Amino acid sequence: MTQTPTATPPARRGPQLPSLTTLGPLIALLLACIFFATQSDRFLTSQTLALVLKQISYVGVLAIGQTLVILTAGIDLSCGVIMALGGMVITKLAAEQGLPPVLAVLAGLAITTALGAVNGLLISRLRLPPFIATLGMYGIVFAATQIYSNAQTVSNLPPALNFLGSGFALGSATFSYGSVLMLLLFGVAWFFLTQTAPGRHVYALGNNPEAARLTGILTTRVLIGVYATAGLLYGVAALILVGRVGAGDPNAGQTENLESITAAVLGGTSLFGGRGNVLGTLLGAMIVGVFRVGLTLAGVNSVYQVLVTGILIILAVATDQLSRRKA
Amino acid sequence: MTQTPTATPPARRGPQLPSLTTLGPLIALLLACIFFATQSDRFLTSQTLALVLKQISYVGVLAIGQTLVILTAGIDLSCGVIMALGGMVITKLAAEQGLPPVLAVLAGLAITTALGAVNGLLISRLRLPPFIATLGMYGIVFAATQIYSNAQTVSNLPPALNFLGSGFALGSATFSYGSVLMLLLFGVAWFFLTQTAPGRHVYALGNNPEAARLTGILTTRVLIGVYATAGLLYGVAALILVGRVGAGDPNAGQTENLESITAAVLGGTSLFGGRGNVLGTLLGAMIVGVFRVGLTLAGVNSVYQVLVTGILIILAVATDQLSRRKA
Amino acid sequence: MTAAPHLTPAPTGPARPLVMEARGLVKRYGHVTAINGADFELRPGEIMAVIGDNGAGKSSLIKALSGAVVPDEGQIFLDGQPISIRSPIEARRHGIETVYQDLAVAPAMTIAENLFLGREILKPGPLARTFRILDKKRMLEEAVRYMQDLQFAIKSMSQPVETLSGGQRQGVAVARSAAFARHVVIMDEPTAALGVRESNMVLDLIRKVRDKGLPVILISHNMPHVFEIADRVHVHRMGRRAALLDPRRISMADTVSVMTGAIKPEELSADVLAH
Amino acid sequence: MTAAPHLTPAPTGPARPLVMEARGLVKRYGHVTAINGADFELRPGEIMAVIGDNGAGKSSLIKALSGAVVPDEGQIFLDGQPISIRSPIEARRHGIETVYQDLAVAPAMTIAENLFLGREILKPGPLARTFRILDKKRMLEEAVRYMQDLQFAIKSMSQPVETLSGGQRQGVAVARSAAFARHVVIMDEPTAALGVRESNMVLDLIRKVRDKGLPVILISHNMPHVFEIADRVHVHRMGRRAALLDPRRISMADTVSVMTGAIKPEELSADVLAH
Amino acid sequence: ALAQGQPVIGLITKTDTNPFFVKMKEGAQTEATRLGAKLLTGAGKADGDNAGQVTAIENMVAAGAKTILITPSDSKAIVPAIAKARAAGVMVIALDSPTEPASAVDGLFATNNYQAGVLIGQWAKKAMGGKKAVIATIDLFPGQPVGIARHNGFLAGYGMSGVSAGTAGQVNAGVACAQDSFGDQAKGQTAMENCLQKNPDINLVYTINEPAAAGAYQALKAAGKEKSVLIVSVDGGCAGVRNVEAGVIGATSQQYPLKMAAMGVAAGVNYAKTGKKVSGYTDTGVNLITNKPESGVKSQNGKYGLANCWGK
Ligand SMILES: Nc1ncnc2c1ncn2[C@@H]1O[C@H](COP(=O)(O)OP(=O)(O)OP(=O)(O)O)[C@@H](O)[C@H]1O
Ligand SMILES: Nc1ncnc2c1ncn2[C@@H]1O[C@H](COP(=O)(O)OP(=O)(O)OP(=O)(O)O)[C@@H](O)[C@H]1O
Ligand SMILES: [Mg+2]
Ligand SMILES: [Mg+2]
Repeated sequence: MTQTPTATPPARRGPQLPSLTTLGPLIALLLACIFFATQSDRFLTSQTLALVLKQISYVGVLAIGQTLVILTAGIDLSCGVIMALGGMVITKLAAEQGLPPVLAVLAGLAITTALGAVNGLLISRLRLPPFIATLGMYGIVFAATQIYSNAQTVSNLPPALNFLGSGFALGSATFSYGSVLMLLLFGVAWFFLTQTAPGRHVYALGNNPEAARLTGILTTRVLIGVYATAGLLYGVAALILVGRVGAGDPNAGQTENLESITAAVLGGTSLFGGRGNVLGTLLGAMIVGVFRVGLTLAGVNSVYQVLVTGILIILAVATDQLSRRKA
Repeated sequence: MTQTPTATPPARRGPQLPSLTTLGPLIALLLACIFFATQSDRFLTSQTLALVLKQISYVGVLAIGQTLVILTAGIDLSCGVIMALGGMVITKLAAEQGLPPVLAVLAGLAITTALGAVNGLLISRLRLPPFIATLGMYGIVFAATQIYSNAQTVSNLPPALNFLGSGFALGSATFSYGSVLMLLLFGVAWFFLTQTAPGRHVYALGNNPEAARLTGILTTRVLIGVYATAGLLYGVAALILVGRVGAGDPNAGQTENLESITAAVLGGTSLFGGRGNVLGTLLGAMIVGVFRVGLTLAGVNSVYQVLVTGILIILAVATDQLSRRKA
Repeated sequence: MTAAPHLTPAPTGPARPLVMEARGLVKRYGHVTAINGADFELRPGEIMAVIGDNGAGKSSLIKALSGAVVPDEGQIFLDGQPISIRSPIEARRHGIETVYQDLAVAPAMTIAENLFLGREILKPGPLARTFRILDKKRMLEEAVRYMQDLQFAIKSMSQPVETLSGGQRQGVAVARSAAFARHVVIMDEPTAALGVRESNMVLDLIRKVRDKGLPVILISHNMPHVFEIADRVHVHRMGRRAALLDPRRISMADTVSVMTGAIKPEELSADVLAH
Repeated sequence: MTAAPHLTPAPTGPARPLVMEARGLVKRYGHVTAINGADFELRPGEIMAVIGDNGAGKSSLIKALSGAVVPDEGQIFLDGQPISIRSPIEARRHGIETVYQDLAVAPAMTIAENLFLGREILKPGPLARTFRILDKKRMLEEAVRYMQDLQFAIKSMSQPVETLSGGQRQGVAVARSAAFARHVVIMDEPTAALGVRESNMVLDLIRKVRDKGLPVILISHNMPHVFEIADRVHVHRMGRRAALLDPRRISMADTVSVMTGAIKPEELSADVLAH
Repeated sequence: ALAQGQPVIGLITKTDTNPFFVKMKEGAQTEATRLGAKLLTGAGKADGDNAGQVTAIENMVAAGAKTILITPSDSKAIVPAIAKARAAGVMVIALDSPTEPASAVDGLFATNNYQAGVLIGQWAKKAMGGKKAVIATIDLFPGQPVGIARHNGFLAGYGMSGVSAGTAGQVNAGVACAQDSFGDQAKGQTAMENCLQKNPDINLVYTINEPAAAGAYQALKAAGKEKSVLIVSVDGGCAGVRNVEAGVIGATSQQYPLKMAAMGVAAGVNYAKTGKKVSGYTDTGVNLITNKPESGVKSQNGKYGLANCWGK
């Protein structure tokens, strides 16, 4: 009545358990490191690690905020310019108005937090698409920074503001306090997102906003909270940037929105919200940083660096996808 | 047994019929026009209309492709640089290699279409997130353009390539053929998306990819088709740009990805896919164009233009949202 | 019209105050009027079944009662007091818990997380309370308990809900509502996707909730279930209440006829009506 | 064990070739084995009911049969020929139409569009065919016809599906599969969200499909429906077929016992087994 | 991979895209090849990207560069990063534009952007004769120091009061229409179109660079005003000089990126060999290129311009 069954070759397709989301970026990062180690004998040193961490420190902190926002199915185009304004406020108040650095920093953080909260209000109360709200904010904050600073860089900062740019020696490498702060904030964000109730609400909101609303999560409050927290983080990023550069730069932050989104998405966070992991974002930021340092060490011309970075980004995520399909 | 019922005031919240999606942008556009008409008596003229159409012509065509992509729940960061490369190929072949303009144009369109198809392949076959695939492509194509052109502008084009930049007089205004082509393409795209089976498949794919797959839509083919078509449109945009500028510019297209996404989102297309309308995108592009011309006519200083544009974008979409809630 | 013999005195009498009442609710969506002047009442400790054709407006009605949707007109009373439930949070504050027909779960989150969404168990201690740190271990344990009560064979509570079968997913939503209600439980077709055994467990659960003294609103298309468990039956038709029936006195066939409009409510003899 | 008297000769005998057969299907998701060596068979013109507890693996089985999921192991035969159905498109090419439990509709698109998704009616003429221009008018008319056949009271076919009630949405998915099948119809709980009247219309529809000569696979938790309509009953348990029963010879209670594991299939008397 | 013992020199430009910087890189590469040095290149992502330049400095130090040539995007904000590099024993030379303070670097091979603006301003004043100028400025991008220096230089040269090299921010008093072009031809064209719509009487156009000038010309031509409006620009690229020859641009201030780069590389090789650093400011010069010389304004003709231009 029936034919002899012949086994079909095992095929692995269709939906899979979305486990180990940070494994893919990790593999990509390791592969990149191995590759660059073959290209330059200066690569596999603790200095390189210190350098990468230092260079990604402020974008990394921006990317924490960006990840929070993306997890709610949002996007923040204004992160970089909010950071720039924060930096200008801090440096102008401290270096030109002569305010004590602590007060200047508090004022800067207050402003960036407030701007983040405005984003949140526009998105939750007026129900603007996050792309539009933060794009509008980008223009407003960018112009405000130029007007407030009269397009002038502020230098001669009080030494306290340079603190995050300085660091401590560990072996032959100097790790900046700014990068330590970044790592610390990644830890805090990880704890918040995975171990606390409000953290899980962020995921729920991005995963199924209607379900979040129906289960009684105060979605408006969560959204405003997320954008305001992101704003606060942008302020901290400003502080790290100020310490790193040693000046208040009104032109900072114009491309950092794309960079922070890239870090999050490279790290496996979905732009549709509710799926992702802030430690993945750290890996994503490090991948970009490693590419940049590695390509310079390998002596690649700057235009070709852009080219190769493009190829490597695609390869990194393709590896990730393939490793998932195997898993 | 019961109290006298007192009527609650009518409240209008919760999900609404998503009707009339282009009405909101239209209202915003009209309000903007009225506003600028009060600011400058030179605003309400046919010249202004011709100017706006001319200025948005190539971004408008990019935005058609971008809208197709966004409807599939994708995003294309590489649209502008693909256009730039297309423009360089066309102008270099025609002006420097002396190829007949028609052949040069065909070569340019072939390349942009192929690059679009590569995007589609990366996204559908390798399952890369569109953000990553097109970001990688951005770097690759940007660098390729710089290398290919040696960062040099190509001028002294054969007159045929300037055709789309020329135009015809209608009253006191001169409408460029490039803007006519743009309007035509919007019409074609509208027809495709609303009146043909493949057009509806684009919506279905963005609206519920799993449902699209299960109902037997060839999702891979649709995706590759969409990205390739978008690439073709970027080639046409290159042609319009070349005609308009009268030169091949290797630095074109670096900010046009954001501009085209803005046009689509302002026009009511959802970044989550499956919802939107290409005519809304036209309105979205016009809103941005009207802001630019209007603010210049109103004599607003350039930094303040950035500021006011930010505010106006937020206001425009807020109006849209409020009008929907009323509807 | 056959009426079942009057076996027991009606458990609820007109003298007892109503837990929940709605009068003249209206909700329009564009041209569609989903609720068209609907009345509703619920007595303490009763199981009120709401039945009706597809599209009759049952889900819309209970969405209005649970704050998921704000009606355009009409008034809702809780324990005799007029209240306005303008959001699900307000409904929850009033102790109303709801299973929605489309389940309202977050697919990427685990079963345990979904069960406790919005009312997570926190670790003890002031520090943990301030930062609202989750007690994941206890949440997992409790989740296992709830789901075992319903006899669902689910391997792990830390599985994302999107990997569950349709019925298992519904089980999660049902367990959630029953666990947290303090005043009223509303269930919109809780057994639609459930197997025979699992359905029976849910019916048991509903009885247990009732026995705790909480009234239950049960929407169902399954007439045997309705007749097995309901104290009164609210028949919904074209956006409003068509009749309020006593399932101990009316036959299933007649009930279906009222529901589909084959029998006009006026034609019913008074003794099959509930009061 | 009570067996219903043998009323009519079995409509299908072992001599007739099988329309669809599956042997030793396996599908694993991480640690979970959703299909665990399942067999399946379907004879021409029969209604085969598939029943089982929640999470037994029924939906996974039919997903494997309809190309929605590619099994890790095992073989599928169509009309006696081994085939591999690696995608829903291939299943459709073989004339297999499926109603999925989670409906697979595009919520923002209209009812008419959803009904014809992937098989739109095109305008006549070579130009219209080349550009695949839709005949929207005809699609609307046909949609009205399909939905009226099922007696759904839906105002407008150009309403987006997301504005429909749960049952109405299910109606759309059912109408779609019945309209286009040429070989096999698979329905995963088609009446779960339906009202009494609408359920009966769907059962009628299934009979009509069978009468056209197409076999139907019906997954359902509703035992009365299963016993009303099925020719044979496939009991699924823990990822595999536990028994193949003849609903005319076995009682509903025994069937449920087999399904829940209270009775072992080996304990059944041979005459209640289907063959 | 880098060969042992070879002098490593880093060149950091503002962007990868501006032909000015692309030429500068070419000049450096030619000289480096000739002198047997290894050239590393880096750039900010966009004009004004200071953080990107800081990163590039760090990476080049890590890669073993002993000399870094940089065209600072932000004259002040880059200083602390340069100080760190110098502390690590690296000689840093600013190209094209100075740092603030100028002593932050070992040496400066530069042109004066403000002075470049002044030259075209002075020339334009003369060329307009007694006619009342209605000025449009097609600028770079808000807040860009180079843009501001050229713009303000032009106005000062034209004789606007209250503008000097020290003026902070862009002065727009006395300008009929100021629009940003990002130095891009298409955007320059859009900017000019809008200015013409605002004020059709515009008769003098300052442009930030020659691509913007080409765009402005395109817009003027479309309006039939290309003959009656005077365009001045800055850069002196070959395409720009040809436009001067063709009468599209009235005058342009020519700068010499190749020269700056070659001098920088030579200094770097010298430092590697002898350990001798450069010091002070070397002006690589600005020349006004025009075929319509005006008395009192020193200028060179198009032939000279073409002979010394960069690009092709
Ligand atoms: N958001 C909405 N927009 C437009 N129409 C809606 C919306 N929600 C519900 N409706 C309409 O209101 C009517 C009632 O829907 P409802 O979901 O309340 O029905 P129901 O009685 O629960 O049906 P079912 O038994 O199928 O679940 C339906 O005709 C539906 O199309
Ligand atoms: N994509 C998936 N990832 C992981 N596990 C899955 C996946 N799909 C199904 N499963 C598991 O496989 C088992 C069988 O699921 P299936 O949906 O086939 O059950 P079912 O018999 O249809 O149940 P129901 O009657 O509730 O619809 C379940 O335990 C489920 O958790
Ligand atoms: Mg319902
Ligand atoms: Mg199932």
